[in-house]
Amino acid sequence: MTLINGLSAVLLIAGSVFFLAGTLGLLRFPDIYTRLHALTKADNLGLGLIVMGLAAQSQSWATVGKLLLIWVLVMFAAASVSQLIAGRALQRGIRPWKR
Amino acid sequence: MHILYLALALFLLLNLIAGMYRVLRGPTVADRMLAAQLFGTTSVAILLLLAQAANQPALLDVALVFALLAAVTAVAFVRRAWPGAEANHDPH
Amino acid sequence: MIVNASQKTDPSHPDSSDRPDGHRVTRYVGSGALRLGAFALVWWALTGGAVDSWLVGLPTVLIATLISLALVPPFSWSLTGFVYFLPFFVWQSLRGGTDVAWRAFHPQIPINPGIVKYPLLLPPGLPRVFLINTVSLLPGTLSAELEPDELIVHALDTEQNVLAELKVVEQVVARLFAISLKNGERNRNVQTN
Amino acid sequence: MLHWAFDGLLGTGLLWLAWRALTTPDLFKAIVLFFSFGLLMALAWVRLNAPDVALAEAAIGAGLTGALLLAALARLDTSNQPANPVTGDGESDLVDH
Repeated sequence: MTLINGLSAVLLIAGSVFFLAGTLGLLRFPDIYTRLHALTKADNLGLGLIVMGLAAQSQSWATVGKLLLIWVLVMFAAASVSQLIAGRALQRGIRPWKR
Repeated sequence: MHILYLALALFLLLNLIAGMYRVLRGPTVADRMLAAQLFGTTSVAILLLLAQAANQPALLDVALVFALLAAVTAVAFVRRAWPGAEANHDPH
Repeated sequence: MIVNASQKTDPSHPDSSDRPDGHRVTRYVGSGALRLGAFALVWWALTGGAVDSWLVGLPTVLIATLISLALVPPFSWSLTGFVYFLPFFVWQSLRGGTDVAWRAFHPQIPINPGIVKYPLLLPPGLPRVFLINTVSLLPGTLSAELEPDELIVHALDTEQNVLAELKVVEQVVARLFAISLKNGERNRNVQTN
Repeated sequence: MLHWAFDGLLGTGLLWLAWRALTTPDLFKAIVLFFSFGLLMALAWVRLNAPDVALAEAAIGAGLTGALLLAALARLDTSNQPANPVTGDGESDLVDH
Protein backbone atom coordinates (compact mmCIF):
# COMPACT_ATOMS: atom_id res chain seq x y z
CA MET A 1 0.00 0.00 0.00
CA THR A 2 2.73 2.45 0.92
CA LEU A 3 4.56 1.45 -2.24
CA ILE A 4 1.50 2.32 -4.31
CA ASN A 5 1.12 5.57 -2.37
CA GLY A 6 4.73 6.47 -3.07
CA LEU A 7 4.45 5.65 -6.74
CA SER A 8 1.28 7.66 -7.05
CA ALA A 9 2.84 10.62 -5.25
CA VAL A 10 5.80 10.54 -7.62
CA LEU A 11 3.51 10.42 -10.64
CA LEU A 12 1.37 13.28 -9.34
CA ILE A 13 4.37 15.50 -8.63
CA ALA A 14 5.91 14.72 -12.00
CA GLY A 15 2.61 15.62 -13.65
CA SER A 16 2.52 18.95 -11.86
CA VAL A 17 6.06 19.68 -13.00
CA PHE A 18 4.95 19.19 -16.59
CA PHE A 19 2.07 21.56 -16.00
CA LEU A 20 4.57 24.11 -14.75
CA ALA A 21 6.60 23.51 -17.90
CA GLY A 22 3.49 24.11 -19.99
CA THR A 23 2.80 27.39 -18.23
CA LEU A 24 6.43 28.45 -18.55
CA GLY A 25 6.34 27.59 -22.22
CA LEU A 26 3.18 29.60 -22.68
CA LEU A 27 4.80 32.59 -21.01
CA ARG A 28 8.33 32.33 -22.41
CA PHE A 29 8.10 30.92 -25.92
CA PRO A 30 8.29 33.57 -28.63
CA ASP A 31 5.36 32.88 -30.97
CA ILE A 32 2.04 31.16 -31.23
CA TYR A 33 3.35 27.99 -32.87
CA THR A 34 5.97 27.31 -30.23
CA ARG A 35 3.40 28.06 -27.52
CA LEU A 36 1.13 25.47 -29.08
CA HIS A 37 3.96 22.97 -28.75
CA ALA A 38 4.20 23.65 -25.04
CA LEU A 39 0.46 23.53 -24.59
CA THR A 40 -0.22 20.26 -26.37
CA LYS A 41 2.74 18.19 -25.32
CA ALA A 42 3.64 19.27 -21.81
CA ASP A 43 0.06 19.60 -20.59
CA ASN A 44 -1.13 16.33 -22.03
CA LEU A 45 1.77 14.50 -20.52
CA GLY A 46 1.17 16.27 -17.20
CA LEU A 47 -2.48 15.34 -17.21
CA GLY A 48 -1.59 11.79 -18.22
CA LEU A 49 0.81 11.42 -15.29
CA ILE A 50 -1.75 12.84 -12.86
CA VAL A 51 -4.41 10.50 -14.25
CA MET A 52 -2.07 7.55 -13.76
CA GLY A 53 -1.17 8.65 -10.27
CA LEU A 54 -4.83 8.86 -9.32
CA ALA A 55 -5.73 5.64 -11.13
CA ALA A 56 -3.13 3.79 -9.07
CA GLN A 57 -5.02 4.94 -5.95
CA SER A 58 -8.55 4.38 -7.11
CA GLN A 59 -10.74 1.65 -5.69
CA SER A 60 -12.86 0.66 -8.68
CA TRP A 61 -12.12 -0.14 -12.30
CA ALA A 62 -14.96 2.11 -13.41
CA THR A 63 -13.14 5.10 -11.92
CA VAL A 64 -9.98 4.09 -13.74
CA GLY A 65 -11.99 3.88 -16.94
CA LYS A 66 -13.46 7.32 -16.39
CA LEU A 67 -10.05 8.82 -15.66
CA LEU A 68 -8.65 7.31 -18.84
CA LEU A 69 -11.66 8.57 -20.78
CA ILE A 70 -11.05 12.10 -19.52
CA TRP A 71 -7.41 11.89 -20.52
CA VAL A 72 -8.13 10.56 -24.00
CA LEU A 73 -10.77 13.25 -24.53
CA VAL A 74 -8.47 16.05 -23.44
CA MET A 75 -5.65 14.69 -25.57
CA PHE A 76 -7.83 14.39 -28.64
CA ALA A 77 -9.30 17.85 -28.09
CA ALA A 78 -5.85 19.39 -27.62
CA ALA A 79 -4.46 17.71 -30.73
CA SER A 80 -7.32 18.79 -32.98
CA VAL A 81 -7.56 22.27 -31.52
CA SER A 82 -3.82 22.90 -31.86
CA GLN A 83 -3.96 21.74 -35.46
CA LEU A 84 -6.93 24.02 -36.14
CA ILE A 85 -5.26 27.04 -34.56
CA ALA A 86 -1.89 26.41 -36.22
CA GLY A 87 -3.52 25.89 -39.61
CA ARG A 88 -5.58 29.04 -39.33
CA ALA A 89 -2.57 31.01 -38.14
CA LEU A 90 -0.64 29.90 -41.21
CA GLN A 91 -3.59 30.78 -43.44
CA ARG A 92 -3.73 34.23 -41.93
CA GLY A 93 -0.06 34.66 -42.67
CA ILE A 94 1.34 34.75 -39.15
CA ARG A 95 5.04 34.13 -39.69
CA PRO A 96 6.76 31.56 -37.48
CA TRP A 97 9.41 33.06 -35.26
CA LYS A 98 12.99 32.38 -36.41
CA ARG A 99 16.11 32.44 -34.33
CA MET B 1 -1.69 11.99 0.78
CA HIS B 2 -4.53 14.39 1.46
CA ILE B 3 -2.10 17.25 1.95
CA LEU B 4 -0.27 16.34 -1.23
CA TYR B 5 -3.46 16.48 -3.30
CA LEU B 6 -4.36 19.89 -1.93
CA ALA B 7 -0.85 21.22 -2.30
CA LEU B 8 -0.71 20.11 -5.91
CA ALA B 9 -4.16 21.56 -6.59
CA LEU B 10 -2.96 24.86 -5.14
CA PHE B 11 0.18 24.66 -7.27
CA LEU B 12 -1.87 24.09 -10.40
CA LEU B 13 -4.16 26.98 -9.50
CA LEU B 14 -1.08 29.20 -9.21
CA ASN B 15 -0.02 27.98 -12.65
CA LEU B 16 -3.40 28.89 -14.04
CA ILE B 17 -3.31 32.37 -12.60
CA ALA B 18 0.23 32.88 -13.90
CA GLY B 19 -1.03 31.89 -17.34
CA MET B 20 -3.51 34.76 -17.07
CA TYR B 21 -0.61 37.00 -18.09
CA ARG B 22 -0.87 35.58 -21.62
CA VAL B 23 -4.57 36.42 -21.77
CA LEU B 24 -3.90 39.99 -20.78
CA ARG B 25 -0.82 40.55 -22.95
CA GLY B 26 -1.78 38.71 -26.12
CA PRO B 27 -0.27 39.71 -28.54
CA THR B 28 -2.60 37.97 -31.01
CA VAL B 29 -6.14 36.83 -30.26
CA ALA B 30 -5.01 33.23 -30.77
CA ASP B 31 -2.57 33.59 -27.88
CA ARG B 32 -5.40 34.60 -25.61
CA MET B 33 -7.48 31.67 -26.80
CA LEU B 34 -4.53 29.35 -26.29
CA ALA B 35 -4.23 30.47 -22.70
CA ALA B 36 -7.91 29.75 -22.16
CA GLN B 37 -7.29 26.29 -23.57
CA LEU B 38 -4.50 25.82 -21.05
CA PHE B 39 -6.87 26.83 -18.29
CA GLY B 40 -9.26 24.12 -19.41
CA THR B 41 -6.63 21.39 -19.14
CA THR B 42 -5.31 22.73 -15.86
CA SER B 43 -8.75 22.91 -14.29
CA VAL B 44 -9.40 19.33 -15.35
CA ALA B 45 -6.27 18.31 -13.44
CA ILE B 46 -7.31 20.43 -10.43
CA LEU B 47 -10.75 18.82 -10.45
CA LEU B 48 -9.27 15.33 -10.56
CA LEU B 49 -7.06 16.15 -7.58
CA LEU B 50 -9.96 17.70 -5.65
CA ALA B 51 -12.13 14.68 -6.46
CA GLN B 52 -9.53 12.45 -4.90
CA ALA B 53 -8.91 14.77 -1.94
CA ALA B 54 -12.60 15.17 -1.08
CA ASN B 55 -13.41 11.59 -2.05
CA GLN B 56 -16.18 12.85 -4.32
CA PRO B 57 -16.29 10.82 -7.53
CA ALA B 58 -19.04 13.14 -8.85
CA LEU B 59 -16.31 15.69 -9.54
CA LEU B 60 -14.96 13.43 -12.25
CA ASP B 61 -18.13 14.17 -14.24
CA VAL B 62 -17.45 17.89 -13.90
CA ALA B 63 -13.94 17.25 -15.21
CA LEU B 64 -15.42 15.36 -18.15
CA VAL B 65 -17.66 18.32 -19.01
CA PHE B 66 -14.68 20.66 -18.77
CA ALA B 67 -12.73 18.48 -21.18
CA LEU B 68 -15.58 18.46 -23.68
CA LEU B 69 -16.45 22.14 -23.54
CA ALA B 70 -12.94 23.50 -23.80
CA ALA B 71 -12.87 21.92 -27.25
CA VAL B 72 -16.28 23.37 -28.16
CA THR B 73 -15.15 26.88 -27.29
CA ALA B 74 -11.90 26.53 -29.19
CA VAL B 75 -13.68 25.28 -32.31
CA ALA B 76 -16.22 28.09 -32.03
CA PHE B 77 -13.28 30.48 -31.84
CA VAL B 78 -11.50 29.17 -34.91
CA ARG B 79 -14.64 28.81 -37.04
CA ARG B 80 -16.42 31.99 -36.02
CA ALA B 81 -14.29 34.61 -34.41
CA TRP B 82 -11.06 34.03 -36.28
CA PRO B 83 -11.85 33.47 -39.95
CA GLY B 84 -9.15 32.77 -42.50
CA ALA B 85 -7.65 35.34 -44.80
CA GLU B 86 -9.31 36.26 -48.11
CA ALA B 87 -9.79 33.57 -50.73
CA ASN B 88 -8.97 30.88 -48.23
CA HIS B 89 -11.33 28.26 -47.09
CA ASP B 90 -10.99 25.16 -45.01
CA PRO B 91 -8.75 22.61 -46.68
CA HIS B 92 -10.72 19.73 -45.19
CA MET C 1 -30.64 -6.06 -34.28
CA ILE C 2 -27.15 -5.38 -35.47
CA VAL C 3 -27.82 -6.78 -38.92
CA ASN C 4 -30.83 -4.49 -39.20
CA ALA C 5 -28.71 -1.58 -38.16
CA SER C 6 -26.05 -2.23 -40.75
CA GLN C 7 -28.66 -2.51 -43.48
CA LYS C 8 -30.27 0.71 -42.39
CA THR C 9 -27.06 2.71 -42.51
CA ASP C 10 -25.95 1.06 -45.74
CA PRO C 11 -26.56 3.69 -48.41
CA SER C 12 -26.59 1.33 -51.40
CA HIS C 13 -29.35 -1.11 -52.15
CA PRO C 14 -28.60 -4.82 -52.12
CA ASP C 15 -29.45 -5.15 -55.80
CA SER C 16 -26.06 -4.20 -57.27
CA SER C 17 -23.74 -7.19 -57.15
CA ASP C 18 -23.90 -10.00 -54.69
CA ARG C 19 -20.42 -10.63 -53.40
CA PRO C 20 -19.18 -7.12 -52.58
CA ASP C 21 -22.46 -6.35 -50.90
CA GLY C 22 -22.31 -9.44 -48.72
CA HIS C 23 -18.76 -8.49 -47.90
CA ARG C 24 -19.88 -5.02 -46.92
CA VAL C 25 -22.65 -6.35 -44.68
CA THR C 26 -20.21 -8.55 -42.79
CA ARG C 27 -17.88 -5.57 -42.45
CA TYR C 28 -20.66 -3.44 -41.01
CA VAL C 29 -21.75 -6.20 -38.66
CA GLY C 30 -18.23 -6.84 -37.48
CA SER C 31 -17.25 -3.25 -36.82
CA GLY C 32 -20.73 -2.52 -35.46
CA ALA C 33 -20.32 -5.24 -32.86
CA LEU C 34 -16.88 -3.93 -31.98
CA ARG C 35 -18.11 -0.37 -31.56
CA LEU C 36 -21.12 -1.57 -29.60
CA GLY C 37 -18.71 -3.20 -27.17
CA ALA C 38 -16.54 -0.09 -26.98
CA PHE C 39 -19.50 2.23 -26.33
CA ALA C 40 -20.86 -0.18 -23.73
CA LEU C 41 -17.48 -0.02 -22.01
CA VAL C 42 -17.57 3.79 -22.06
CA TRP C 43 -21.10 3.78 -20.62
CA TRP C 44 -20.02 1.38 -17.92
CA ALA C 45 -17.11 3.66 -16.99
CA LEU C 46 -19.34 6.77 -17.04
CA THR C 47 -21.99 5.31 -14.75
CA GLY C 48 -19.59 3.52 -12.46
CA GLY C 49 -21.14 0.16 -13.23
CA ALA C 50 -24.62 0.98 -11.87
CA VAL C 51 -27.02 -1.78 -12.94
CA ASP C 52 -30.16 0.41 -13.22
CA SER C 53 -28.41 2.79 -15.61
CA TRP C 54 -28.52 0.23 -18.42
CA LEU C 55 -32.22 0.98 -18.89
CA VAL C 56 -31.08 4.24 -20.44
CA GLY C 57 -27.65 2.99 -21.37
CA LEU C 58 -28.66 0.20 -23.71
CA PRO C 59 -30.62 2.41 -26.14
CA THR C 60 -28.00 5.12 -25.86
CA VAL C 61 -25.21 2.72 -26.72
CA LEU C 62 -27.21 1.36 -29.66
CA ILE C 63 -27.93 4.83 -31.02
CA ALA C 64 -24.30 5.84 -30.56
CA THR C 65 -23.21 2.79 -32.54
CA LEU C 66 -25.63 3.59 -35.36
CA ILE C 67 -24.52 7.22 -35.50
CA SER C 68 -20.86 6.27 -35.51
CA LEU C 69 -21.44 3.78 -38.34
CA ALA C 70 -23.22 6.46 -40.33
CA LEU C 71 -20.52 9.07 -39.71
CA VAL C 72 -17.41 6.90 -39.95
CA PRO C 73 -17.91 3.84 -42.16
CA PRO C 74 -15.99 0.72 -41.17
CA PHE C 75 -12.28 0.92 -41.85
CA SER C 76 -9.63 -1.73 -41.80
CA TRP C 77 -7.21 -1.86 -38.94
CA SER C 78 -4.96 -4.48 -37.45
CA LEU C 79 -4.76 -5.65 -33.89
CA THR C 80 -1.00 -6.17 -34.00
CA GLY C 81 -0.68 -2.68 -35.42
CA PHE C 82 -2.68 -1.36 -32.49
CA VAL C 83 -0.62 -3.32 -29.95
CA TYR C 84 2.48 -1.91 -31.63
CA PHE C 85 1.08 1.61 -31.71
CA LEU C 86 0.17 1.99 -28.03
CA PRO C 87 3.64 1.66 -26.43
CA PHE C 88 5.13 3.63 -29.32
CA PHE C 89 2.69 6.46 -28.68
CA VAL C 90 3.16 6.44 -24.90
CA TRP C 91 6.94 6.44 -25.21
CA GLN C 92 6.96 9.16 -27.85
CA SER C 93 4.60 11.42 -25.92
CA LEU C 94 6.78 10.95 -22.85
CA ARG C 95 9.76 11.99 -24.97
CA GLY C 96 7.82 14.87 -26.50
CA GLY C 97 6.73 16.18 -23.11
CA THR C 98 10.17 16.02 -21.56
CA ASP C 99 11.71 17.58 -24.65
CA VAL C 100 9.41 20.59 -24.64
CA ALA C 101 9.60 20.87 -20.83
CA TRP C 102 13.38 20.93 -20.97
CA ARG C 103 13.31 23.68 -23.55
CA ALA C 104 10.80 25.67 -21.50
CA PHE C 105 12.84 25.37 -18.30
CA HIS C 106 16.19 26.14 -19.95
CA PRO C 107 17.30 29.74 -19.33
CA GLN C 108 18.22 30.31 -22.99
CA ILE C 109 15.14 28.59 -24.47
CA PRO C 110 17.07 26.39 -26.92
CA ILE C 111 14.62 26.29 -29.79
CA ASN C 112 15.15 26.68 -33.49
CA PRO C 113 11.67 26.53 -34.95
CA GLY C 114 10.68 26.37 -38.57
CA ILE C 115 8.25 24.95 -41.07
CA VAL C 116 8.89 21.52 -42.53
CA LYS C 117 6.99 20.02 -45.44
CA TYR C 118 6.50 16.31 -45.32
CA PRO C 119 5.37 14.43 -48.46
CA LEU C 120 2.56 12.12 -47.40
CA LEU C 121 2.30 8.50 -48.44
CA LEU C 122 -0.80 7.67 -46.43
CA PRO C 123 -4.09 7.64 -48.32
CA PRO C 124 -6.55 10.46 -47.56
CA GLY C 125 -9.27 10.03 -44.99
CA LEU C 126 -9.16 8.63 -41.52
CA PRO C 127 -5.49 7.48 -41.55
CA ARG C 128 -4.35 11.00 -42.41
CA VAL C 129 -6.52 12.59 -39.73
CA PHE C 130 -5.12 10.13 -37.26
CA LEU C 131 -1.57 10.89 -38.39
CA ILE C 132 -2.14 14.63 -37.98
CA ASN C 133 -3.36 14.23 -34.43
CA THR C 134 -0.55 11.87 -33.56
CA VAL C 135 2.13 14.13 -35.01
CA SER C 136 0.92 17.03 -32.87
CA LEU C 137 1.55 15.04 -29.72
CA LEU C 138 4.98 13.75 -30.70
CA PRO C 139 8.36 15.30 -29.92
CA GLY C 140 9.09 18.61 -31.55
CA THR C 141 6.42 18.50 -34.25
CA LEU C 142 3.06 20.17 -34.65
CA SER C 143 0.97 19.56 -37.73
CA ALA C 144 -0.29 22.83 -39.09
CA GLU C 145 -1.94 22.19 -42.40
CA LEU C 146 -2.83 19.36 -44.70
CA GLU C 147 -2.18 19.97 -48.37
CA PRO C 148 -3.36 17.42 -50.94
CA ASP C 149 -0.01 15.68 -51.02
CA GLU C 150 1.99 16.92 -48.11
CA LEU C 151 1.71 17.74 -44.48
CA ILE C 152 2.95 21.11 -43.29
CA VAL C 153 4.58 20.64 -39.93
CA HIS C 154 5.89 23.21 -37.51
CA ALA C 155 9.05 21.83 -35.93
CA LEU C 156 10.39 23.10 -32.65
CA ASP C 157 13.97 22.29 -33.57
CA THR C 158 14.74 22.13 -37.28
CA GLU C 159 18.25 20.88 -36.58
CA GLN C 160 16.87 17.53 -35.55
CA ASN C 161 15.98 15.09 -38.26
CA VAL C 162 12.27 15.77 -38.27
CA LEU C 163 11.56 14.08 -41.59
CA ALA C 164 13.03 10.76 -40.49
CA GLU C 165 10.94 10.78 -37.32
CA LEU C 166 7.82 11.61 -39.28
CA LYS C 167 8.56 8.69 -41.59
CA VAL C 168 8.63 6.34 -38.61
CA VAL C 169 5.36 7.75 -37.29
CA GLU C 170 3.73 7.36 -40.67
CA GLN C 171 4.86 3.73 -40.85
CA VAL C 172 3.39 3.01 -37.42
CA VAL C 173 0.08 4.66 -38.30
CA ALA C 174 0.00 2.77 -41.60
CA ARG C 175 0.53 -0.45 -39.70
CA LEU C 176 -2.32 0.48 -37.36
CA PHE C 177 -4.66 0.90 -40.31
CA ALA C 178 -3.32 -2.20 -42.06
CA ILE C 179 -2.00 -0.24 -45.03
CA SER C 180 1.26 -1.12 -46.71
CA LEU C 181 3.15 2.01 -47.57
CA LYS C 182 5.63 0.33 -49.90
CA ASN C 183 2.92 0.13 -52.50
CA GLY C 184 2.05 3.77 -52.18
CA GLU C 185 5.69 4.70 -52.32
CA ARG C 186 6.22 2.90 -55.59
CA ASN C 187 3.12 4.53 -57.06
CA ARG C 188 4.38 7.86 -55.95
CA ASN C 189 7.77 7.35 -57.52
CA VAL C 190 6.15 6.34 -60.78
CA GLN C 191 4.08 9.49 -60.68
CA THR C 192 6.92 11.85 -59.94
CA ASN C 193 9.45 10.30 -62.33
CA MET D 1 -4.24 25.88 6.07
CA LEU D 2 -3.96 24.63 2.51
CA HIS D 3 -7.69 24.88 2.20
CA TRP D 4 -7.51 28.51 3.21
CA ALA D 5 -4.73 29.23 0.74
CA PHE D 6 -6.58 27.52 -2.09
CA ASP D 7 -9.89 29.21 -1.35
CA GLY D 8 -8.27 32.58 -0.83
CA LEU D 9 -6.43 32.37 -4.13
CA LEU D 10 -9.58 31.19 -5.87
CA GLY D 11 -11.69 34.01 -4.42
CA THR D 12 -9.12 36.70 -5.17
CA GLY D 13 -8.67 35.37 -8.67
CA LEU D 14 -12.41 35.40 -9.24
CA LEU D 15 -12.80 38.99 -8.10
CA TRP D 16 -9.83 40.10 -10.15
CA LEU D 17 -11.07 38.31 -13.24
CA ALA D 18 -14.55 39.75 -12.84
CA TRP D 19 -13.08 43.23 -12.56
CA ARG D 20 -10.84 42.79 -15.58
CA ALA D 21 -13.63 41.24 -17.65
CA LEU D 22 -15.89 44.19 -16.90
CA THR D 23 -13.37 46.96 -17.44
CA THR D 24 -11.28 45.79 -20.37
CA PRO D 25 -12.03 47.73 -23.57
CA ASP D 26 -11.00 44.88 -25.90
CA LEU D 27 -14.11 42.75 -26.44
CA PHE D 28 -12.25 39.59 -27.35
CA LYS D 29 -10.07 39.85 -24.27
CA ALA D 30 -13.21 40.35 -22.20
CA ILE D 31 -14.72 37.17 -23.62
CA VAL D 32 -11.65 35.10 -22.81
CA LEU D 33 -11.60 36.60 -19.33
CA PHE D 34 -15.25 35.72 -18.93
CA PHE D 35 -14.50 32.20 -20.06
CA SER D 36 -11.69 31.88 -17.50
CA PHE D 37 -14.02 33.35 -14.90
CA GLY D 38 -16.50 30.58 -15.64
CA LEU D 39 -13.84 27.93 -15.18
CA LEU D 40 -12.75 29.36 -11.84
CA MET D 41 -16.35 29.82 -10.77
CA ALA D 42 -16.99 26.13 -11.41
CA LEU D 43 -13.96 25.33 -9.26
CA ALA D 44 -15.42 27.56 -6.54
CA TRP D 45 -18.72 25.66 -6.69
CA VAL D 46 -16.76 22.46 -6.29
CA ARG D 47 -15.07 23.88 -3.22
CA LEU D 48 -18.51 24.82 -1.90
CA ASN D 49 -19.48 21.16 -2.12
CA ALA D 50 -21.93 21.67 -4.96
CA PRO D 51 -20.68 19.51 -7.83
CA ASP D 52 -24.05 19.68 -9.60
CA VAL D 53 -23.95 23.47 -9.75
CA ALA D 54 -20.33 23.21 -10.84
CA LEU D 55 -21.43 20.96 -13.69
CA ALA D 56 -24.02 23.49 -14.82
CA GLU D 57 -21.56 26.36 -14.47
CA ALA D 58 -18.92 24.54 -16.52
CA ALA D 59 -21.38 23.57 -19.24
CA ILE D 60 -23.37 26.78 -19.48
CA GLY D 61 -21.20 29.47 -17.95
CA ALA D 62 -17.82 28.57 -19.33
CA GLY D 63 -18.58 26.44 -22.36
CA LEU D 64 -21.76 27.43 -24.15
CA THR D 65 -21.88 31.10 -23.21
CA GLY D 66 -18.24 31.46 -24.23
CA ALA D 67 -18.95 29.92 -27.63
CA LEU D 68 -22.08 32.05 -28.09
CA LEU D 69 -20.24 35.22 -27.14
CA LEU D 70 -17.51 34.41 -29.66
CA ALA D 71 -20.12 33.89 -32.36
CA ALA D 72 -21.79 37.15 -31.39
CA LEU D 73 -18.46 38.97 -31.55
CA ALA D 74 -17.86 37.59 -35.04
CA ARG D 75 -21.23 38.98 -36.19
CA LEU D 76 -20.45 42.34 -34.65
CA ASP D 77 -17.22 42.47 -36.65
CA THR D 78 -18.91 41.69 -39.95
CA SER D 79 -21.68 44.20 -39.38
CA ASN D 80 -19.03 46.86 -38.84
CA GLN D 81 -17.69 46.34 -42.34
CA PRO D 82 -20.02 47.90 -44.91
CA ALA D 83 -18.62 45.70 -47.71
CA ASN D 84 -19.91 42.51 -46.10
CA PRO D 85 -23.57 42.84 -45.28
CA VAL D 86 -24.82 40.28 -42.82
CA THR D 87 -26.68 37.71 -44.85
CA GLY D 88 -28.13 35.86 -41.94
CA ASP D 89 -25.96 32.83 -42.50
CA GLY D 90 -23.09 33.83 -40.29
CA GLU D 91 -20.93 30.82 -40.79
CA SER D 92 -20.45 30.73 -44.53
CA ASP D 93 -20.31 34.49 -44.51
CA LEU D 94 -17.41 34.49 -42.11
CA VAL D 95 -15.40 31.53 -43.21
CA ASP D 96 -15.38 32.06 -46.93
CA HIS D 97 -14.36 35.68 -47.06
